[in-house]
Amino acid sequence: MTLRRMIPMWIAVIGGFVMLLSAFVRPIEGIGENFADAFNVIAAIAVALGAGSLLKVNLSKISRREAGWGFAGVILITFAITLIVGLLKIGVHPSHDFPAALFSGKQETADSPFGWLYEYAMVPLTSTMFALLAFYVASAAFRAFRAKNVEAVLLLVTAFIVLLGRTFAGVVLTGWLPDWASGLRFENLSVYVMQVFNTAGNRAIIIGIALGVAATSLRILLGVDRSWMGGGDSA
Amino acid sequence: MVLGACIGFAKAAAGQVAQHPAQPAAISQTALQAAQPAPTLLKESRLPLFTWILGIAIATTIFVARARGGKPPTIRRIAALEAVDEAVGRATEMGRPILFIPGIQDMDNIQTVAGITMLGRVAKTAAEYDAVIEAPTSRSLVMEAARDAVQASCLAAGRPDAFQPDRINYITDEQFGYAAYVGGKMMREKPAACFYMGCFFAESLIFAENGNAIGAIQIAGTAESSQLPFFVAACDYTLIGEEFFAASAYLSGEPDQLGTLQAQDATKLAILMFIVAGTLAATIAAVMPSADFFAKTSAFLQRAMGN
Amino acid sequence: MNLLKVLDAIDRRWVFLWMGLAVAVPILWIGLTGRTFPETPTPAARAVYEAIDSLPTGSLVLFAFDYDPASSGELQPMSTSLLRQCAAKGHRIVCIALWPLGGNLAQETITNVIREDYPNMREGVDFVNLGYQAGNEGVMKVALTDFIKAFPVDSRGQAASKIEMLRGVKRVSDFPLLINVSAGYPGNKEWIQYVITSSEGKMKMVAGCTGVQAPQMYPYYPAQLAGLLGAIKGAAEYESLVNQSIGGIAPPKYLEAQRRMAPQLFGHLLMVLLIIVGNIIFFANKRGDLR
Amino acid sequence: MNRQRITWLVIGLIFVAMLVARATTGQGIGRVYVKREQIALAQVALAGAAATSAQAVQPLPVGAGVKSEISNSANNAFIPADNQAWESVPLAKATRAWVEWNQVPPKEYFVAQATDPTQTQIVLSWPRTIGLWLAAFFTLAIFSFLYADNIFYKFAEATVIGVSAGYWMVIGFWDTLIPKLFGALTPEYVMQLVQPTLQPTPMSQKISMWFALILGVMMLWRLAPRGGWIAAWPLAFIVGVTAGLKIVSHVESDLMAQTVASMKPVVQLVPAVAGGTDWYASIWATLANALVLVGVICTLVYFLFSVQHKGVVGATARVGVWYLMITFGAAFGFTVMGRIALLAARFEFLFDDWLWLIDPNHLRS
Repeated sequence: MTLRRMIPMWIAVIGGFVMLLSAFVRPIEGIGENFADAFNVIAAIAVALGAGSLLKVNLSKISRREAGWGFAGVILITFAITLIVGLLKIGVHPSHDFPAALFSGKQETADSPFGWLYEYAMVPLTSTMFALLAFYVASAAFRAFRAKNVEAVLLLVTAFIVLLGRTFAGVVLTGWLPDWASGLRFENLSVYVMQVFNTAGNRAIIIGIALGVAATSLRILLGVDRSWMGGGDSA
Repeated sequence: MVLGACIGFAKAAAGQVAQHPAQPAAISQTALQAAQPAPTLLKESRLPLFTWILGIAIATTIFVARARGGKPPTIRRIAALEAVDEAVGRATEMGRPILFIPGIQDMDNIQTVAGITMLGRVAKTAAEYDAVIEAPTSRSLVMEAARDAVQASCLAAGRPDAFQPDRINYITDEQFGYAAYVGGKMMREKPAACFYMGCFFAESLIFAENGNAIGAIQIAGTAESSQLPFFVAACDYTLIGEEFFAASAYLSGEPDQLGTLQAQDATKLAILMFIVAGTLAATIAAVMPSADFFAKTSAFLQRAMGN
Repeated sequence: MNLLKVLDAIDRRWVFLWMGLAVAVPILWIGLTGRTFPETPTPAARAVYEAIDSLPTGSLVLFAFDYDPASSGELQPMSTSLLRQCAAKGHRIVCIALWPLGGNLAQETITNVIREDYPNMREGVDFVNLGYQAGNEGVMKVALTDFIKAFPVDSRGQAASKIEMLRGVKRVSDFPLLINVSAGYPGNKEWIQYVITSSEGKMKMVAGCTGVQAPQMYPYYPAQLAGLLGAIKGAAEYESLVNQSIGGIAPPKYLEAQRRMAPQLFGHLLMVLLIIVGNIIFFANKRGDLR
Repeated sequence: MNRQRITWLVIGLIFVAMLVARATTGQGIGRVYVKREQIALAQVALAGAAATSAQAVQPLPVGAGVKSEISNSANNAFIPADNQAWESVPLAKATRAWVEWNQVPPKEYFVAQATDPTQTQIVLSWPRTIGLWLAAFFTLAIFSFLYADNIFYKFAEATVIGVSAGYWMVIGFWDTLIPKLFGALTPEYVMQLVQPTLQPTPMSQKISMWFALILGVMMLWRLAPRGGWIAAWPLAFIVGVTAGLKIVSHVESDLMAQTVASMKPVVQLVPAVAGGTDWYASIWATLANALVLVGVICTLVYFLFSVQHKGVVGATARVGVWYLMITFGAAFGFTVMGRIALLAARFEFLFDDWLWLIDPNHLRS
């Protein structure tokens, strides 16, 4: 294995073991916390790489007059504007407590250009994108929830109960049931499903995931798997 | 070299084990010691946790060593992973790209790491089949890691020329900005195969439904259980939770990686035993308050689980 | 069978259209008539109310706004009612956020509830917004040992160490109650993992979460979670509880969740219908009727 | 002219017609009003010990609509809200003044106009009104993707990518780099320009920030013509450390905690209200516990990898899969709820804020 691949591997192994120990050894307790900040800073610095890629890809689209190069232009313009008004806090008043400090105001202040972009471009666009899911769940349910086999039946019957149990419809449909059979009312059924089957299923999933994470971490920490830093030649 | 490291670690671990073997009794002793507060070098209160992690580590090392010693385990078939070649092959035939989404979280999320590992594997196959792989990312660091992984895979496949960095590009950190891009891209470029491997949130269904609408083969894998239903409903194959973490080891087919899966199972069995024993003890103790022994046992087991 | 044939081959865009109508029409209807459906609170929602109500008046409550406008449609009604109950009960509220935009949402909620309906609560004494801190679980870990270090300044840029109501606060576990409304990571799960688990029962937690997360949160209730509001339904139940307890005619801003239940009802009915029809088609296909 | 074009045209025309109709009836349609707020602050000497980092500044009333609330910052000395008061204060420096425009519900404007048609305190905000209409356009543009990919969606998509990419970089700069990195390395500048109340950073923090800076620069080395391989180091560090941290948190709070949660007595006796035991409830509770236990075990068995799922294992795993399916079904049902709520919120925006068709929050009446 070349030195160029060995050094990163050992950096990962050592870094990982130090963090692992920091959970048990008092003197180095704090370093886990510091890492969170450190990571955010590294990520914040690394956005330069992201910006670089964004510019490169879209500029080349424009220069090559690829299909939809006009939209690449829109990306670049909106990106540049947002970046400039945001980084320079254009039109942002200083905070009322420290008017002396030039940049003490919050960049999202409503009457600043950045705030305007956030409120009238970003919020509607992202939350509408999110809202599209209501349509997609409908078509997914219509297409995929068919009683092909036991598994599918369980899936759709549960969805059914929860869907009805979580609205007024459930109350209307099964509200007439006498108290001794109140357990069969949709709203109660859906609660049972959540507290029994869903709890069991999720518990197992959670435990399984924890094991998976542990194994994945150990594969990295013991240097068994190095494909995360480039596929192929483990071992 | 790494084997050396592992065995070395195993020796060290073995030394440790001599001090506190991973039996409930011993754990409870240590847990008892934890009861007396004294500012010491080590956090005794966390000894159960330490013992468990140590246990998993030892199991891993042992099974890895065994696998290397020529006893590779037999792993049950995982349909989603056997479909990878099929999907890549299909993309090659149709001359359409493969879309790989490594989730929307950053490199400080272990799922993203697992996703990048899978990207490496898929990219290797793609390079061998001479298929084009595209991986838009929503984080700058993920983009860099993905490029490294794919480049290395292309090298490993003997096709260094197949590596096209600009096909692995950064879009935006914003979840739904990214979703909007990927959705549109799918509709326009109609990839033949879509892989969703990593940490996903609400955007999962936007991807899966659009992928379904363009008739792509879709293979998903995530540990976000909130998104599993949608992948299960809308994708052809889904890796559920732990399966997702096992995937790259499975695909690698390397004995020592498969060994780690065996270690996972060993731990799982231990957990199962704890659950069964713990429940039995607790139940008997609850039914027969006089049965002091069972009350003690259940207390033991609970403390061994750090409670 | 013709109808089935049509439905079998139907373009998904028709399904989209139906869903759009199923949600849009009730909104208009409710908007014009102002009626809402009655709510019967489930134990989980009642537990949230009890947890806040059972605290002695004037207790310190930590309120984490871990979501952003994208999911405020579902979560904002919870935050509004939660803040309202705390204010009505006379608790002292400390707002924080681990999501970049959570800080703004906290500020909006404070303006909307405290400034408008509880004007004599003083900022820094009865409530404070410590705003957003980057660092996800990292911040929680810091808060475990030193809360002020985790949230050094409030939204007005003032040193938390100088804020009167935070005098007694060393670490996060000094708050008897944590309220967390969250749309994902970091959120309920992380607060439980890093803070509640290690507070050794000193600290109670009630949570509000989106419908997506609710299923994973149930395993934590009632052990680690004292109460749980799942999705808009949970919000509506809790909202009605708070409105009842405060009495009088609730102003429209405190009926948001209950208003949103009408589109829910019709949306859900449509889904149920779609599933039924889908299966009729499936079986018809199996019997070969559609061939 | 193909079918799709016609469809678009028809939809568009109907829509515009309805819009015009709406705009010309009743209160009209989507406008945003703002209230003028004159901010005037005078800088004064600080009261003793409070005089730490910040120069305190007092709100000062000058003329109409002045913000007269005194900020309760510990750094600020109070002076009576009286016009010339600040001049008499020793060491008083120049005032800083600016105008803020804050959004108000339309009804406030209607009232203000009714009382005094010449008032200029509350006015129509063109930027925000245009913004509102833009927001509405974007909302519809995204929805149009449901019908088919089209130019409006493409435009909206490009905008959201550009704006959000910029947005998160700005947030990263002001909320992470400035307070964390520069706050630790060059506190004096940060205090002077951004945050006068910046807390001194401990040594450990300073070190880790230097460390982060170095790793960050290594990352950026990718952009350099040569030696880009060095970027593998920070990545390796991040991956390794993540592995080290996650293994602890997951084993402790998921693996162990959830296992303990499963080690509860199956038999549960529910005390009756009247005293004694409520057998009916007890049986149900016990049954529920048993079902949970069985579910956890079977599902865990499903996750076994090194055993073929045949015979007993196979059957158990099958039951596990059933539990998984029920879990997923429940999750699906819950999610639908959330998604519909979000869609409802968007429609409310269109009907309420933009079209002024409904007024649930009584903002206009």
